[in-house]
Amino acid sequence: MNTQASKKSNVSKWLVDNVIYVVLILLVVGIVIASPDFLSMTNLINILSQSSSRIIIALGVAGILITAGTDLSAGRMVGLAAVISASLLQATDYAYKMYPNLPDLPLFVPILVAMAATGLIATLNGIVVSKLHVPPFIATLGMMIGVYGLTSIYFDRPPYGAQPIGGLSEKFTNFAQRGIPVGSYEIPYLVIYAIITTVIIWVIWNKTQLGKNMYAIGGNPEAAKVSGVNVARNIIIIYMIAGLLYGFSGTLEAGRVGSATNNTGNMYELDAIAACVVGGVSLSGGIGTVPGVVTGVLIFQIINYGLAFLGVSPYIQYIVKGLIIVVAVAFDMRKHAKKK
Amino acid sequence: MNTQASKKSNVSKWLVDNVIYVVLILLVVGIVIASPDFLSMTNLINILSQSSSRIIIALGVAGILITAGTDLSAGRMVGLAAVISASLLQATDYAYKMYPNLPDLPLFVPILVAMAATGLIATLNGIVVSKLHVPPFIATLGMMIGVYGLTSIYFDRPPYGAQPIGGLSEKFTNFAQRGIPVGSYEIPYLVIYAIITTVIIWVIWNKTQLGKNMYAIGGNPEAAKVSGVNVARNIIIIYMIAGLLYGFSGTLEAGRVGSATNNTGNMYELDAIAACVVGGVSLSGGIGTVPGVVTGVLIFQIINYGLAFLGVSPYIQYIVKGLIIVVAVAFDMRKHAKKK
Amino acid sequence: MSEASTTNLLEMQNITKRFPGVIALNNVSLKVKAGSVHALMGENGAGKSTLMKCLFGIYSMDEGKILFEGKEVAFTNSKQALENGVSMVHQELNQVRQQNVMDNIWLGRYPKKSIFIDEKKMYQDTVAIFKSLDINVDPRSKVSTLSVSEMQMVEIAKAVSYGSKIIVMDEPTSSLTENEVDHLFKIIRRLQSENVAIIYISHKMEEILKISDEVTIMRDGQYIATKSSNELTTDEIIKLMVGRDLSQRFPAKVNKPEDIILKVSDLTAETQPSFSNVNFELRKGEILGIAGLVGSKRTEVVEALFGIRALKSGTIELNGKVIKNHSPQQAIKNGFALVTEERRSTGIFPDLSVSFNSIISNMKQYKTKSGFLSNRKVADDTQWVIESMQVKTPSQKTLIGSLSGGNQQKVIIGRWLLTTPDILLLDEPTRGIDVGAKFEIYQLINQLAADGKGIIMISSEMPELLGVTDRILVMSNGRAAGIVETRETSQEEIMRLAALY
Amino acid sequence: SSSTGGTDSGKGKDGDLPRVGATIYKFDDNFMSYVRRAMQTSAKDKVDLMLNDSQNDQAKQIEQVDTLIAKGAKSLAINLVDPKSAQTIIDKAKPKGIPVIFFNKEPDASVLAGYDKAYYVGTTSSESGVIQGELIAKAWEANKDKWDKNKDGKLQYVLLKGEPGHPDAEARTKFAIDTIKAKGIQVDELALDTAMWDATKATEKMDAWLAKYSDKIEFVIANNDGMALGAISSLEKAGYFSGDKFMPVVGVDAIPEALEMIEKGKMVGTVLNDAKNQGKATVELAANAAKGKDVLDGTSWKLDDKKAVRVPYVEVTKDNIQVGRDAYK
Ligand SMILES: Nc1ncnc2c1ncn2[C@@H]1O[C@H](COP(=O)(O)OP(=O)(O)OP(=O)(O)O)[C@@H](O)[C@H]1O
Ligand SMILES: Nc1ncnc2c1ncn2[C@@H]1O[C@H](COP(=O)(O)OP(=O)(O)OP(=O)(O)O)[C@@H](O)[C@H]1O
Ligand SMILES: [Mg+2]
Ligand SMILES: [Mg+2]
Repeated sequence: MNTQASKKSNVSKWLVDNVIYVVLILLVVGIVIASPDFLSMTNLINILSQSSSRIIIALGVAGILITAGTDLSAGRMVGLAAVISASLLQATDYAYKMYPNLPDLPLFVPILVAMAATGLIATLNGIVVSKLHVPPFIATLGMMIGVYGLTSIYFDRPPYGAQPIGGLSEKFTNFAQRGIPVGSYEIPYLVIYAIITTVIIWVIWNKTQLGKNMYAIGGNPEAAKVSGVNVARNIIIIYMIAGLLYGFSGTLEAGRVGSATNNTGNMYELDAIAACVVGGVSLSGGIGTVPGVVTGVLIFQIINYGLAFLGVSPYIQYIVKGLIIVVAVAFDMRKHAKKK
Repeated sequence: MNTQASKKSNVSKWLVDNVIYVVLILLVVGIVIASPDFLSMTNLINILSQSSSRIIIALGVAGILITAGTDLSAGRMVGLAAVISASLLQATDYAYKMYPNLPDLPLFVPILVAMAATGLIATLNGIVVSKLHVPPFIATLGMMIGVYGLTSIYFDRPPYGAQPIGGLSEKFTNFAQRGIPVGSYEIPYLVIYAIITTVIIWVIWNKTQLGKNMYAIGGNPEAAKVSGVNVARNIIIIYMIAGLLYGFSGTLEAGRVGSATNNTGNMYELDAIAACVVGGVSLSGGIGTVPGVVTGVLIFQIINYGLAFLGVSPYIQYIVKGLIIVVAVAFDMRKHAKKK
Repeated sequence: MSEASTTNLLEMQNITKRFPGVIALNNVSLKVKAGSVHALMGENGAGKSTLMKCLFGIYSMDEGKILFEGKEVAFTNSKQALENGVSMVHQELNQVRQQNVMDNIWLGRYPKKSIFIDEKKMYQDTVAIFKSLDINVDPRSKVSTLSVSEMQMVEIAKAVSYGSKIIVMDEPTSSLTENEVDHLFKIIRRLQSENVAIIYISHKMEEILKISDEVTIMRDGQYIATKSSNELTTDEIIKLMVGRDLSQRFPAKVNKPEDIILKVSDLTAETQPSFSNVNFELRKGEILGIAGLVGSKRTEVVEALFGIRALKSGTIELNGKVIKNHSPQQAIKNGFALVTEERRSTGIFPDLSVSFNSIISNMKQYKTKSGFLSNRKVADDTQWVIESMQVKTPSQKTLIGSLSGGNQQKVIIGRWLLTTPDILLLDEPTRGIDVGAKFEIYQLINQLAADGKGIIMISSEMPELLGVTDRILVMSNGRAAGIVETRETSQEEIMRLAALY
Repeated sequence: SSSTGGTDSGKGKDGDLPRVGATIYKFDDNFMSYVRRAMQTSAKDKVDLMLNDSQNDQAKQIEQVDTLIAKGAKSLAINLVDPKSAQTIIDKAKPKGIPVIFFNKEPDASVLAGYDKAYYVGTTSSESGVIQGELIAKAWEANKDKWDKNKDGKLQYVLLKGEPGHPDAEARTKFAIDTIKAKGIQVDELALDTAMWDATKATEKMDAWLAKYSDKIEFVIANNDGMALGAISSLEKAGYFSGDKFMPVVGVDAIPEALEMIEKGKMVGTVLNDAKNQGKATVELAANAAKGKDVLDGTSWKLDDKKAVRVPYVEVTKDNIQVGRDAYK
């Protein structure tokens, strides 16, 4: 009797603790019931590849959230990186090149330039937050507005003015659009980049001092300081890493879409933050895991993809999406329900 | 000697404690130096009337922020209210009426209907936050997405589809666009509505139990709970009041602009939250004053208006705006800098 | 002791309360007579606070029933408890720091004039309460500007102001000085004369015997015994609590002070009012106590040594060399460690595990050659902390926030011991810790000193200072009033010095 | 139910019809909402039209194309968010041999040329600007004596721009002004600022400009009617359109409210994009393509040398207001 009861309570405890994975599964089951042909390799690959660049962004944002910060400028940085990398990787024979005389650059140069730019900007965010003690919401809101101005200035220039930057070199689009053939399918490179990034971030969070410090700072900044953590330096590094991730993700976006404008990435931060919270990251800091974040993004993407696949009318999609987010988190909150 | 020193330190303490008012003055002085004709009655009236509906929104958001909540759905609720009230107040002889057979309604009916709708939605936010313990960020993000869907469905309908709802009755536009003549100028009604709202909110925050509870809940929810405060009920009422304010503000927006779309109000919440923070409201709850919020909104509006008035290039405007926000708050933070 | 009536005002019968993974209360009973002071005792984590939270409607119990004035009650929230004549001084200070004192006192029951709050009445009533309780705090000052002990007194005044029939006081004296404790006792006596019952939780034996009429003892979530205080001695209580004999309160001293390792000269803080011109020396293997009234800036002195607080002037010499501690990192590098006074705000990471809380200051030790942290070393060190500090925790992964206060404190001391410091700064290290654990901590301190570490220990408990230290620095109003040899001094001399300036 | 739901999961009576996947760059764009309606009307009983809202986000659109292909679309009707992304969409469709009809936003000619099953239905982006410019020039020449307030023979204008970088905003801004100049009229730009297509922002920008330039402004040019309406609201507040205080305002789109303003004399004119025919042509081409027929089969449309069906813009002023009215019938 007793062991059975405790087994049962163990299962229900596991369910409560892992609600988001349950939500993920329920979602898929629900969609499959509504439309059995949802269960196909193509859909799986589509969802994974669509989630990839979002996972990379979300992992950057999540680190910042865990330090009890936030980053509203993430989306705009993605846009900046997209515009920079696209402008440096237009096909040499394309008629409307931003830099008509630019030679064909090796792929890694524009990626590094874009990552350097966003890394720098994010570092500035970190400095403003940790040294000037500006609340992260405001620091990054200011940055979000400022970076948009900056991107627009870079983007809207002679000779062709504010034109979407297209005509990307094949090398670049292949990098983001192709994949490794496996049987009759292709595993998109995007998915592989996302996996590699996820592993790296997992190691940083779990196996390095920086990771532990990140949790400490978010959990109790005063205690972290007294415990000998250099709070400011660690915060700056966490923001910087996020910036590098945005930069990488931005180049992937440009490659994936085949063009970039100053509007690329707009509002990505909201999706990223929401996905993190759905994935169990606490907005008050100190709590969050890599698998949780990845699951949060997947849940979002399955909602997006699934609703479109089911052919739900676009406006209804908004309502359903809003509802699912709230309900998923409401269930997840039950594990924190301390009282009673 | 001593008294002089202490006088001096009093002045500098006052400056530090009231940084936002200083920022406000510096901003005006800066713009006037760049363009002396900025100093005119017309500009003053313009800025005040443009700030009016924003002040009303910001006061709603501020109450929620003080309870350590947030409201991302504010802007979308403004949009819903704008669309509802506009649809009910089209001139009877307008050719493209949403409800061709609707009689001429008295002004207060559509205002009340709009306020009831947003009040209800906001109450739902409050319930989700306080009863289901969904973090306010997610609860209101879900609502923001959902309300947009709802507004779009209401808006994008036969006979005319997704068209701005215009042709508002003169009664309505007068209500939002006219004013009381004073000398050769007109004090816009908008400003008067904003002042009345501000006074009411000030009284609620400072003179009623609800107000004190609001601060207590934001400052230390545990303390409030063990002292017998019905935390959930108070939170719900605070959200509801915010909803009513959004509703009122939404009708003013429709009247002021003379039309409404499902995109009216988009992103107003970000501006409102930012204005609150600039005005000294703490995002972690428990801190904030009505004059601070009003000043925060004015600072934002002076930046917006001033930069447009100076004819600063649009892209540079973004950069300057981002910069001013961060710098203003960075200065303001110095008052919290615990000196050790 | 006053004559307590014989009827039971409160009966808690067979209360059981489970948390995920722990049975916090197992069939516990408690009977409290009207007009009596009933002490509730037990080690850290015994379940005292949990029992009171069940009474007060903060937790709902899984089994059992509560009779109050003969009627069965089950408060589902604090408001009901307060309205029915039960009030409580909470173990963790529960105040809205951004608001002022009177806002806090009347929170949840503001006096009103029509729909508005009657500020004038609020002020007058607060003044009246403070006057009757002889508390000297401005009702209009912000709580965040009060000292910890003033906050504590305001909490007590608030609980009293409900005019309840029973008042629970969960470690009310943890941050009070002797004078204030006496003050509190006067208040309790008066309440008792008004037939109010008090449930009094404390780890301070002297207080218990002095104030209480009856004592209920708990251990590991279970009820052990209820006895009249007249029949009890300190040793008996300890035996019941710990489950074994603990013949001495303080372990025998084994350390021997050697050469001077730390010399502090003319230390003055940058932002005044604070300490000024503080001089002292610390020897290897020595335990130096710091005594003083609350507010005498003891904390600030150790904070300055640890690099948290800026100095205007003065030097710190370590082994004859002048050093500068501008930040905790520097201090740690120089072999300092600091166990802070306010566990909750500057000690624990409540949402993180016991393991994390143990190793956070010692991270460099766990780096392997590849630069990553070694799970095994982390687990080993956590285990060392749990075992050597005797931390009661279900596992290394348990969130520290769900441990009892005393166990949290042990983890933090363990955290710092892992860094193998040369100089250990302990600010009220035994605050809120039960006698058994205290003894263990004293032993540890002794052992560390015997191993050649220099230890500075701030304490407001005089017996502790006299029992553990070698010398005592007495602070008075930010200045060093004198340094005394522990063996040759007395409580009276220390009190005299503490009041010198 | 509402007209917004266009998509069907493929069950029911549409099940046997060929599937056409369509994306609209932004569902609630007032012009596209008409195109959408026309598309739905034309699709009835002809094809199973799967409509998607790309929410003004090209990345989202790319993803929707993936979904549509996964759902078995036989042809695609794509209203690009960002015209330079056409290649990416073709790269997805081409390996599966799915024909693509781009509409409303024109891809580069070279991209269209690169895939034999790619076509375009719509206007030339620059045309709305050109027509707006012509309209302005015509009106200015006719009313010069009244409107040229400072009598310097130059047209002092303020311009409300849409979202910077948006192809329409850029094209309309450039070509409207270029056209005016090409007609030999000298212009002076007093102010140019973005109001992000938004009426509220337009009102506020106009407030500031009126305060600064007051009667120096001789013309208000807006990239769309929404912003024009916002400007009118500000102008009314400043006392325009009552008595003989007047300000010429022009927009683009010919939304009902703008027609009303034109009729009331508060707006000089606007530019009508022919939604009905764009939607109709798009669906007809897409339906033919889905069935594997020649895209023009059984229709009256003509392809130009760039594989494009051109649906012209129309200028709307008080004189031909009925043209605008008819668009909403
Ligand atoms: N919210 C909670 N969740 C899980 N476990 C809890 C919670 N609150 C208390 N416990 C556990 O219940 C037990 C009793 O804790 P309680 O705080 O009542 O002890 P205590 O006797 O008051 O100790 P102390 O003297 O240290 O205050 C402990 O094992 C503690 O870890
Ligand atoms: N007005 C205040 N505002 C904020 N913090 C304060 C204030 N006064 C004191 N503190 C904090 O309270 C703690 C105790 O202060 P202080 O050093 O004056 O007392 P102490 O002699 O160490 O007393 P105790 O032994 O109780 O710690 C310090 O950490 C100090 O920073
Ligand atoms: Mg306790
Ligand atoms: Mg202290």
